[in-house]
Amino acid sequence: MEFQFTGEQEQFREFVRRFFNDTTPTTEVRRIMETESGFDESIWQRLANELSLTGISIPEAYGGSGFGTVELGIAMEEMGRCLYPSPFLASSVLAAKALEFVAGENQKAELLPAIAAGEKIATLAFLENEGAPVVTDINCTAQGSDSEFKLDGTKQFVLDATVADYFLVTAMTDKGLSLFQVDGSTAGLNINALKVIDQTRRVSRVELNNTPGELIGEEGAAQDGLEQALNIAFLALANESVGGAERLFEDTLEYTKLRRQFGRTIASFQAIKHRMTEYLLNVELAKSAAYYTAEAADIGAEDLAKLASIAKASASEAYLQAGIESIQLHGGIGFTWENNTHLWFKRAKSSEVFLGDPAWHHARMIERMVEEQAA
Amino acid sequence: MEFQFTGEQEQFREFVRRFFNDTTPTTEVRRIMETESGFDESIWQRLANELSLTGISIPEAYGGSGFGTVELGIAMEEMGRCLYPSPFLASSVLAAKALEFVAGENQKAELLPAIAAGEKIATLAFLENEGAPVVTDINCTAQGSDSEFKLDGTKQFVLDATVADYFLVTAMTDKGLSLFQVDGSTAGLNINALKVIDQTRRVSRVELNNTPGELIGEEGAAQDGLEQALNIAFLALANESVGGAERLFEDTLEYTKLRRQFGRTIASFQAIKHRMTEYLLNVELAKSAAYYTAEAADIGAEDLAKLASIAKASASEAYLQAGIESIQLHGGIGFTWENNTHLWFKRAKSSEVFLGDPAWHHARMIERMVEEQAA
Amino acid sequence: MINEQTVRKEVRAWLEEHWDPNLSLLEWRTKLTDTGWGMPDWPEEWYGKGYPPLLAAAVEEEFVRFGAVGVAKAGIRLLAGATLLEHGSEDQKKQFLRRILTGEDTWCQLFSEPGSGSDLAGSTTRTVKEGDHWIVNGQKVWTTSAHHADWGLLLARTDWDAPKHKGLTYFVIDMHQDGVVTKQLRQMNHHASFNEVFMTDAVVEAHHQVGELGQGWGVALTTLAHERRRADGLQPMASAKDTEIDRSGSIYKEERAENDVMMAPYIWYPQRAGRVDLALPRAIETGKIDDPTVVQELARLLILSSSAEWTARRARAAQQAGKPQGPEGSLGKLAASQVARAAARVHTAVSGADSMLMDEDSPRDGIIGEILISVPAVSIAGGTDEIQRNIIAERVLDMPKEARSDTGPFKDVLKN
Amino acid sequence: MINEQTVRKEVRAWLEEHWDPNLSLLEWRTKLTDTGWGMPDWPEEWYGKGYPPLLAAAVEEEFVRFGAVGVAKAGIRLLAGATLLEHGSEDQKKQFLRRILTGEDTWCQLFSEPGSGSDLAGSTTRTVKEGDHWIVNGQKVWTTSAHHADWGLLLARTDWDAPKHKGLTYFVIDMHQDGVVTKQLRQMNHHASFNEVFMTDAVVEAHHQVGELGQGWGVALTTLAHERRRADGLQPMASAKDTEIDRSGSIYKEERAENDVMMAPYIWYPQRAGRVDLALPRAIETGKIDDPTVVQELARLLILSSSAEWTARRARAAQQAGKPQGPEGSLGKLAASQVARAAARVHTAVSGADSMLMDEDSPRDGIIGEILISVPAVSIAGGTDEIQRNIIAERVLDMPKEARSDTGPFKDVLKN
Repeated sequence: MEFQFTGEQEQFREFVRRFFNDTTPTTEVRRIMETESGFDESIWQRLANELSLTGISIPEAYGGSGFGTVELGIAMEEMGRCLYPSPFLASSVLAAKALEFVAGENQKAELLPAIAAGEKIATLAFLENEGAPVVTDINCTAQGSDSEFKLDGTKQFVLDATVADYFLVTAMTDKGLSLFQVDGSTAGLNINALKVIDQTRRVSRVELNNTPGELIGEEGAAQDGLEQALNIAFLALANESVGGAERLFEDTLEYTKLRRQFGRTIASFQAIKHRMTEYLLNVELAKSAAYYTAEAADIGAEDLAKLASIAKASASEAYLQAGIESIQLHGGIGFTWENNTHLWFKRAKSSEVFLGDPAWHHARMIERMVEEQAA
Repeated sequence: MEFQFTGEQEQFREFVRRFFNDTTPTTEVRRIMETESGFDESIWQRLANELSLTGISIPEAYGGSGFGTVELGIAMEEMGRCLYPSPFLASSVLAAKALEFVAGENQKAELLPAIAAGEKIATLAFLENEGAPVVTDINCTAQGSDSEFKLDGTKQFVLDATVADYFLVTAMTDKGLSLFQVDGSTAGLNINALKVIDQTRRVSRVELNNTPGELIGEEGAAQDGLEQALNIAFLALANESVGGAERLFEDTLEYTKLRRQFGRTIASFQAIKHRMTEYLLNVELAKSAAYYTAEAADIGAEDLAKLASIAKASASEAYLQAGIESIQLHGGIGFTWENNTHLWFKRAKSSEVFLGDPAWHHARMIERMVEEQAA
Repeated sequence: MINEQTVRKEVRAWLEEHWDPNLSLLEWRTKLTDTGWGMPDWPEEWYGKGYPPLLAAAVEEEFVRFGAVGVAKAGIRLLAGATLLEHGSEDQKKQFLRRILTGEDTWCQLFSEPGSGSDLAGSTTRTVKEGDHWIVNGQKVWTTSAHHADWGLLLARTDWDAPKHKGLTYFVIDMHQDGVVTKQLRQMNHHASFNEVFMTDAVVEAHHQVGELGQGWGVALTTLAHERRRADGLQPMASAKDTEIDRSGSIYKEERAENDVMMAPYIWYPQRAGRVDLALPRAIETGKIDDPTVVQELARLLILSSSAEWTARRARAAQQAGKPQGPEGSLGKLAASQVARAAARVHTAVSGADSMLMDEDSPRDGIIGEILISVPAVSIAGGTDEIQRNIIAERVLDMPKEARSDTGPFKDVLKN
Repeated sequence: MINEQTVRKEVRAWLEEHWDPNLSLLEWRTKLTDTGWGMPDWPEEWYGKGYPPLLAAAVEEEFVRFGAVGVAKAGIRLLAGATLLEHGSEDQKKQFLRRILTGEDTWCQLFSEPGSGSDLAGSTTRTVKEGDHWIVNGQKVWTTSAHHADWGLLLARTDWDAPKHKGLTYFVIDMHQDGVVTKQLRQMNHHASFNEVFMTDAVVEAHHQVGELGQGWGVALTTLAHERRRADGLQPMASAKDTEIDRSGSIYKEERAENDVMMAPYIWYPQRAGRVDLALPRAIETGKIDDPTVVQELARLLILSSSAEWTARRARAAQQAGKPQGPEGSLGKLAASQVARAAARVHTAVSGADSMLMDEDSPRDGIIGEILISVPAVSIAGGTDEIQRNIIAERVLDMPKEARSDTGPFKDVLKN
């Protein structure tokens, strides 16, 4: 472990930050989030063409940039800072990683380049019921053989379903957990966009009713690959969250230094000073966990599952706490629509429970640690 | 519910407080806690003779004062304030209430007057293993019939065992949970005084090995009565705890107004002021729960079990928090032996886990509420 | 001799004789105002009976039991009434008090400003005398119901050379004039309960100055004291089971319609408070009651909210018994913040990923989602928790006051 | 050219030639001191080699790998050395530095006083010049190892008319004199790691004044900076697997004996920190690992402690790379407090009613009990969390400094 970013990585961060400063100021976020799709095609295309960010952690062999997880984490962190509303997590992380770890060679060669180029948007439809990110223990089924399967069931909290070109759907076959590609325009696919608290992150309920799907990888052999993909998604979401938390912290610190009450800035009140130090600690600890886990993924750490849960739980709690604290320190203005704080608060609320809430990750983490001890 | 103390109750409190101010200043607590028994016979006798406090909530028919639970709560609160080290909780609450609710008429007439008069010290030996206050699910057994039973097993965390004249011991017979009186000097009774964090509250491990015991009440019929007794014990301990917490709060507030750093009292620092208000809130909320529950017991509230768990859990957490906060606000001096704060901190630590820790009471409380909902 | 017994008897007899659920709201309230039964703790010369608070509470209780409608109390009206009663001129009392009680006028409170949310005395609304009226320029915020108020209670600066608290004057301002523009302020939970009020060369009649010039802060404290008493829930409450009373008379319909308007800004307040009542039912209906982690959080929440309720009742009991107020009376707001936050945690844990949703996709018809984005307001509205802690530390715990940086002429304070 | 490679090679070669585990500790350390290998980052004229910190760290690493004993570093010795190196006179350096490194003298730090625990500059120890020496009267506290120290670093007031920070002077005081009495201070956890030191007409030689008259605060800041660097764990660390090295030589025995004495005050420090290492094993051995409530608390603890560790390593990595220090470098103490408290909660939850017990009746041979009564010290020792928060807010977050009430002549400050 290096515990610090290389010069190249720092430059990469600067580069990405500048891109989002230019393309996605908060006014733009507000505009996009009020649109029906919640997605802006032109920024996405620039992201793909100018930065090649859509393929950042897709191997070069499949048209991506082949960067490591640390760079993916940096990109997510910067998107979290500016609250960039896009199907990046859905397509370039969840779907791309699911394909990377589950699909066969030909399928990867066929599907990944279009994701890397930002030409196709894919999403992973795997959550059911309460939305806990369990890979197995699902109700969705698929029947058929070879390339001809029919899927039945309901997927919940499917990210960016309304803008996805296709879905990667988990389902049980006779042979076990399998992954299928389902075209977004297929008949028998019912996409219900859900009303969400965080308008910058859209989810849908997707109903499959005898819907045709193409098998990805081997039948019954999707579990391990999906779990690998999820670990990357957990840490990506953690990095996004610490980016948002840090931005909230910076904005709030600045606000306390400007806002005057009783003839002095509120930053001069000791109670506020002490709270800002605890706030800082909270954010820095979560950042350390997110950074460490990204590094660990790149060196192939064996305990990545545990670390990814640590990063996700820690970032979720830190981000939500940051949101609560920031609104409070802004006072009445922090509760208004015009003030930007609530946008991050709502992302924090969404990120807290999406892909497993802290309690779920706590339990998963300790389970892994007990296994480690036993081994 | 009245939500306030009557004039008589306020006077009673004044009276009890004055007694403890006179007899049990902290210097005296320190002297007693360094003795082997941790018990001072002369104060106990004055408590019995001058205040009749040892029989405060024992019915008049059995030689007690027949006061209500509110008065018992006041007495406990005052003992908690001054940290009075004595077998009051063991003998006048746990044992007396167990007898009141389990024993037959003759046994009550025989045993309760001596407890009320402070002539005999009894204690309830019912905890096993991890010390959770479950009445059933025990390993201790009794065999025999009529007045002639032999007991086997180990009781844990037996309060004031080394000064008790006799033990009320729970054990399973063929007919179910039963209560037995076991003389403190009986052969085959092994009392191991345990090393404790809180030297003002002593507990022992008591081993019974074919030890003779006399049946109290009916064989196999002790459960309900014991649970009633425990509810009173929970709320008594809660009231004791809020007394201790309030005393810590008052002493700490006073200290912040005296202690100077950087040319001003530490009470003038906003961070300290804000923390003292949260500290106050913490203590007042727990007081309300403890007071309410005592009142509820006196009007025979049906949900007493739930309320007693609320009071116990709330008071345990508030007291511990008060201890932690008080040491912190005293700074280095608060960690020294000479300073009194640690005495209450240790009592808080002991009270947190004695008779069920907060998590145990939380679970019990919700279980009762779910039952209420279902009914 | 007047005692509770005789008063209760008297009011019941009067209601038996006069109550008619088919009167118009205005007719009935006019009757109440004229007889003094509407505000019995107000003085006899001003539409009351001069009763002590306890007797007035008994009267109110009888009204509720009887199912009789009272005088207009919703919104800022009673704060305006209480303030004018104490500080208003004879003419002002004549002009305003009666129409407050009959409900003919509605009021709003123009205290907070964008630059002085917690620091009300920091008002920079500029007020200059011109002949027999004042010209007002400035901006107010967090003003409930300003968009339909007839009159406003205005705190504004009339002297910039005086120290902060000494340069303020208190006025009544006519809200129906071109110089006063109100704009609803949208909140992060999509509601709009408050207004911004822009005053541009707005006019206040000279005889609508309340209290002495430069003494406005003292007058405002009266308004705030009544507001806090209401917020702390320390005013007597009474309730009757709805089912016991036949509410088919036309007056009830009129009252409900009035209530719907007056209460509109507050419809999300139960959600803001965290809807503790839904916590256990939700845990049961989702099956999360079997999750020990949820059980612990739920227990903490219910303990907190019960204890807060019992604490408030201790305070009320002490107040009713005429005892000096203990610390328990000032903790309600801080406790409410803790309760609401704990409730949001529990609802999130119980609802899992459904906590991402709102409106019809959120559980319980959107209530859960509304809770999650409304709770942050509890610890801010009506004085932030931070201000509350200052007040408790200084007034209840008698800890030293914060060193002030806002003394001296106010114009210099602004330059600090 | 000196680079890490060549230095490592050189030190290994030197050790190969000179290391003898059967030398006495004093003989070996004398050799280290004379050659400069003991403190390679000290200047060449003062027992060092003038290496930059990175090279010195490499040397230390080689010593550890080789299993060679270093110069005397435990206790206050290195703080004394660093302070004297920067502020001491030639004579003082000559008298003290060498015997610090060889371990012949031990030291203590006399800064804190009963009335100025967090506020070190508030010292009221009275120091008056009489001819060629100073007479010292006052009381110090929180002094580790004072009872066996040869010399003390003393901060005392020499001018009562100067402002607080300007009236202090820094001295070296001989601890072996009648005027200096030390008394061990018993703690709530039954240990006695600190001393009170009473100075009654104690004598300090005039030539043992360190730095200028009235400039003592500046000198003390040097000592404190070195202390903090050590506390933050920002000094390079090196370790070797014990098993790799044969430690049968007599010098190891002597070193262990020295360590036992020097480390005695600190034996409970691991418990003070909460013994996070025991949390999971205890949960497993008690079966509480099956209790979901415990699992949640345990997870929170382990996340907190891992994150704190990773944060410290981020800070160290940045420091080693010569980058400007980010906020992560100053958070160690606050994080440690949170970790310790969380650990106490977990140990309590896991041990249940056993948490009432201590010594041999407490689980793990009394360790659990000792944790529970030692943890409260973490957030106090070495500067309370409150002081730490002030420092971070003002220095890291650049928030305004607290208005001072302690300016002007110090004798007047005392009367405030």
